[in-house]
Amino acid sequence: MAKFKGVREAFAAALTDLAVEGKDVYGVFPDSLSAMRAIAFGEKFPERYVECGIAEQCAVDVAAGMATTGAIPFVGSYAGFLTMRAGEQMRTFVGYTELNVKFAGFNAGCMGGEREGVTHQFYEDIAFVSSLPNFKIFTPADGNQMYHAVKIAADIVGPVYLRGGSGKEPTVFPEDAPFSPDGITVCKDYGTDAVILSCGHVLDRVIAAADLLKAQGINVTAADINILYGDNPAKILEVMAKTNLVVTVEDHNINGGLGSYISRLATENRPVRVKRIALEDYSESGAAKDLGDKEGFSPENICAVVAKTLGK
Amino acid sequence: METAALQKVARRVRFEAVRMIYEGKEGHPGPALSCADIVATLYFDVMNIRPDQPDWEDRDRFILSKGHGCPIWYATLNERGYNNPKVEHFHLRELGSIFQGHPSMHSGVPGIDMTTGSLGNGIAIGAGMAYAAKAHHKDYYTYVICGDGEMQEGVTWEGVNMAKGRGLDNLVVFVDNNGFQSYKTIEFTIGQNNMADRFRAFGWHTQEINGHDVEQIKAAVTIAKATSGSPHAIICRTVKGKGLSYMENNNKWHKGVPTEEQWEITKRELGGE
Amino acid sequence: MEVNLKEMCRTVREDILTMIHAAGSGHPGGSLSSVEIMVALYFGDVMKVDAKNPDWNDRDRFILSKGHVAPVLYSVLARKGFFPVEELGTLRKFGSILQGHPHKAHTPGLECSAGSLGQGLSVANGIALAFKKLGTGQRVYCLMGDGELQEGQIWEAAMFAPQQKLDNVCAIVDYNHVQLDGTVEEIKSLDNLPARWNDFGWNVIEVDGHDVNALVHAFKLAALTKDRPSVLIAHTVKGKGVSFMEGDCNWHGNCPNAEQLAQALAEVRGATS
Amino acid sequence: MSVKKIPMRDGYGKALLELIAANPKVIALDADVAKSTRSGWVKDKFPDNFIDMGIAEQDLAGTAAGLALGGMLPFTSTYAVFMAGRAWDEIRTTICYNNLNVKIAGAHAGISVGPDGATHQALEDVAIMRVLPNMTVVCPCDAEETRKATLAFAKIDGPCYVRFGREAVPVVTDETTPFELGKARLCREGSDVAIIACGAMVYESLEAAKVLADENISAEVIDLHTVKPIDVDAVVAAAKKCGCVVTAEEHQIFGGMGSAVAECLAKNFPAPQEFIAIQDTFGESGQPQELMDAYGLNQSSIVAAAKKVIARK
Repeated sequence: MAKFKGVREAFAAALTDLAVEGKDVYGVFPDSLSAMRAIAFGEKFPERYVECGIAEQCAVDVAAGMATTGAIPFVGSYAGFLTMRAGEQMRTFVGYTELNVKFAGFNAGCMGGEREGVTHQFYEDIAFVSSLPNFKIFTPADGNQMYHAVKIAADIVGPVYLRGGSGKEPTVFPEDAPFSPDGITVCKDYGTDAVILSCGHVLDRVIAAADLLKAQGINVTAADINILYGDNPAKILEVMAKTNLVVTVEDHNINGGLGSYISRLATENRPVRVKRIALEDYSESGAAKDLGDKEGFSPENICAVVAKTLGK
Repeated sequence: METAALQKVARRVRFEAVRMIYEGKEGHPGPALSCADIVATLYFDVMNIRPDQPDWEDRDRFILSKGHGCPIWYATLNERGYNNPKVEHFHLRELGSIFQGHPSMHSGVPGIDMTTGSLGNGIAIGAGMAYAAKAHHKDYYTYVICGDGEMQEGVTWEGVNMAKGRGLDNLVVFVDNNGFQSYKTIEFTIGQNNMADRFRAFGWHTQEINGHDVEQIKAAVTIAKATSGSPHAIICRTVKGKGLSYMENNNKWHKGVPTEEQWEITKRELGGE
Repeated sequence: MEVNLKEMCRTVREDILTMIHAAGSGHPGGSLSSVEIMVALYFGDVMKVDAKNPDWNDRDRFILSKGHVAPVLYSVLARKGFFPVEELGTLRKFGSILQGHPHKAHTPGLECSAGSLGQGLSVANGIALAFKKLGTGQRVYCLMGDGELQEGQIWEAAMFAPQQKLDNVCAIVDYNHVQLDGTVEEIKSLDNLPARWNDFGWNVIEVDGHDVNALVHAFKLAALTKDRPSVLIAHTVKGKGVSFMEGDCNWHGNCPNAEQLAQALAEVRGATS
Repeated sequence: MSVKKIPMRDGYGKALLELIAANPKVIALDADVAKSTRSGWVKDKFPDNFIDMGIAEQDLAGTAAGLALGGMLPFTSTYAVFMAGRAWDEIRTTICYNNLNVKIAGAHAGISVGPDGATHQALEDVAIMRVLPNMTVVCPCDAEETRKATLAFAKIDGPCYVRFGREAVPVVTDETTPFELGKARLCREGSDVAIIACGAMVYESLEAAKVLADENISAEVIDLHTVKPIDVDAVVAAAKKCGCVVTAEEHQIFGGMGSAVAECLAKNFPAPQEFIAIQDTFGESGQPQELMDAYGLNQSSIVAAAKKVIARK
């Protein structure tokens, strides 16, 4: 297994390992090879490196065309340039056609794009992809999870969207922890005063919040949601069934992401209060930690929201 | 196939295309008729295909980028033997019919290599197929028919750039240059109608022909196949609604259904042998 | 106030290097290649702007399409007096008026946010069209990178401006031949670039993008051209002025360390061109 | 009994003519489908206030942004599937991030587009637009409400999106019906179940309420035309009063009006909810009403959902 650190290198490492294993995978890049940390992949497998230039719609179309021949193309770029610039191509030529194309969208969230500023931070992607039938959405929390997610994506026949941040996110999962097929991994199980659900690279903050709350005598369950809008949310519902307060934390717009998904699961199955911590406006340039704290993802703020909502 | 026989096929698929629109009561006859000779020549002379084995992996690929012209594609596939038994009534655009308003590769029509309908994407998708052919060491060709209106979509030029950059000489693109788009003429909309200059400027091997002359279509493909190193554009001067006196160069037939009276004219002008 | 243009170019280069070093990240290569273009526009008596009144209604407009070269724009705006030069030290920091990619609401003198490539020319066309409709004589300038010409939207916009006879648009291509992943020729060739623009209906002016006086002259020529938009194809060198950055794609988005900064500043200050 | 039917897009075209007659800075842009969106009416009557951008949706959005920056008031229109799908990056980064005064109309939205098939049926556009800060999203119920929404857009500063279908749909409002952006409209009072609808589903919901009344079930019907910003007070009040909610929309189940209501309920007043929407699948060709029936977007499915959700109380 190739060595890696963070979600981007994990993506490139998994892609390289898949090619080494003899899978007919390709990396389709709209001038994003180095941003995807995939230069070594391109050098090792030049014929599997498909350069499309700064032309995201073209890249998605090219991947669709390749997939009709049995190839397994991975389109790697920034989350928004794929979902926003080439959204219609993802919808009509990959979703509707049910073609076997995989997408890896990075710089997701304000912490994913950090100092680049809003044009390179993407917090709308899940809202869009979740509205596309036939797509699966994977939101690995760290590099180790991303590596497994890419390998699993390659084995699934059909479109998969993988969401990743900057590559500098903290590692939370052990190397060999599987990418949960249930869409949920309980990380802390202190009690059922509240359930805090996390999506992607805010997981370390959610876990820290659970510990802080425990010290205050509030016992919560903290879990990572790694598959959104999956076929079988039974395990997620099981965890939600134990509590009267669910808090969601995600580096995505407050509309259309994890919080929206969980709200719908709640009203459709067992109505329970859902408090969403997410972005309500465009963010700005800055270091990831500062931005995360400002946008309400600090363990202290998560903690305060839970305590306040519980009236404690 | 002999020229006379090809012309006969083109006439028959024209009639069938208009018939399915007449029976289905909706569709785009003008854009279908302008590319009839190209589609017929590709399926009956040029392409290496097996109608009884539509998924044969070494087949030449075809994309109708101007998906709204699909009645001509449906009629040609039917005529070529892709549907077994042959389809009598297409039920175009009706609920439950395999013949969708814009072609779908999953609706059940044998021989549809790619879903289309959203304009501008055919060249980039064709480039993907052509790239995969090279990567898999296959020698099939990918043929694309584009409308001239969809040259206004930026993604067209992204695909043009990509195919040139990767040297995809196994990609052949026909531009059905009938001079009209949905609303008005190409010149009205963007001022110029110089498709060939643009493809040349982007580095493509470019030819200009009469898109209703099957001999010229055949010859252009032969020349394209003999030229390596860059993708091929064949700019076809065509007439929107070609073959029906009441439709030719009348853009009201971009979308429309013949009246009973016009259907009688259609039968006279295109029916029979 | 008479400004020594070459002196100003040196100052702007120093600003770019210093602020990217202080920020810890940024895009020096493309910023350095655009220095003379930006200095000619803002200090060469080309654009009508009022630094004391950034929202002056009658000002000419500048749209930065290649948003990642914000440092060169920030430096020129600061030196022109739109905001204090000291602000340059806050680039990309939390709470700064100088976002990593420019945003209209944050920075005085900025007309539009940028950073998602390929969109600027459409915006410039829209502003120019509004000026035509409102009967004002203002001009609109738009700086693009060569790499972003791979975005299809650029070619959509390139078709629109000639159709609308937008002679108040002047586009500039910073033709430095290098993009993020390598040279433009490797990624997707742009050969025949002047012919491509010409075939889309533009008045094409080729110019040495590091000769600030030639640039000023070219902008004046463009302003005299009636009934069609102009594009300056400015031949430049990525990373211009710093020997170890010139022509190297690794300096597209990389930050010089202290030692590299010292050497770069010495080279820039020593330049006599 | 025959119901009067008018396509919503007629309301859009009418409003544009009214706006331009009053303000010459209003300008309509279209991407080669002006006849369909009714912006063609502007072309016929006020040719100087109309621009055909050709088949180039991204350029359409970018040019509109520039026109707004230059002091005009642009109203852009094309098919919703191309507007939202192909020009999303431009709408997000150039229009919404700059909070530019660009108005956007997505025509041919929903599955009732009919025979053109799935490539032309926009079922995701509300999700796409709702997630953008600064954006107002309206899904009117008939031609008159479309007209009023379009007129209302001209009165607020900032990006707005209105979606409408292709077919002639029943008229449920008239010139005197009140309309305010961001304020849900109570169409029928009830106490057993609240049916919150938008677009053409408002009419279906009203019909469903009549059927339910025959079975002694009292249904409240709310026209939630403004999906964003959502009228929290109205949604919560209805849920409190009735104890359960059915949402009905001609859009994918994920991300649309139903999701917005779910977010609102889960946050403020958790209550059982059933979703009438497209169930995470693409459409197909067919006649509009056939498709609405086949995909469960009609009064009988609303009736069934109402009974189901009442049982969950």
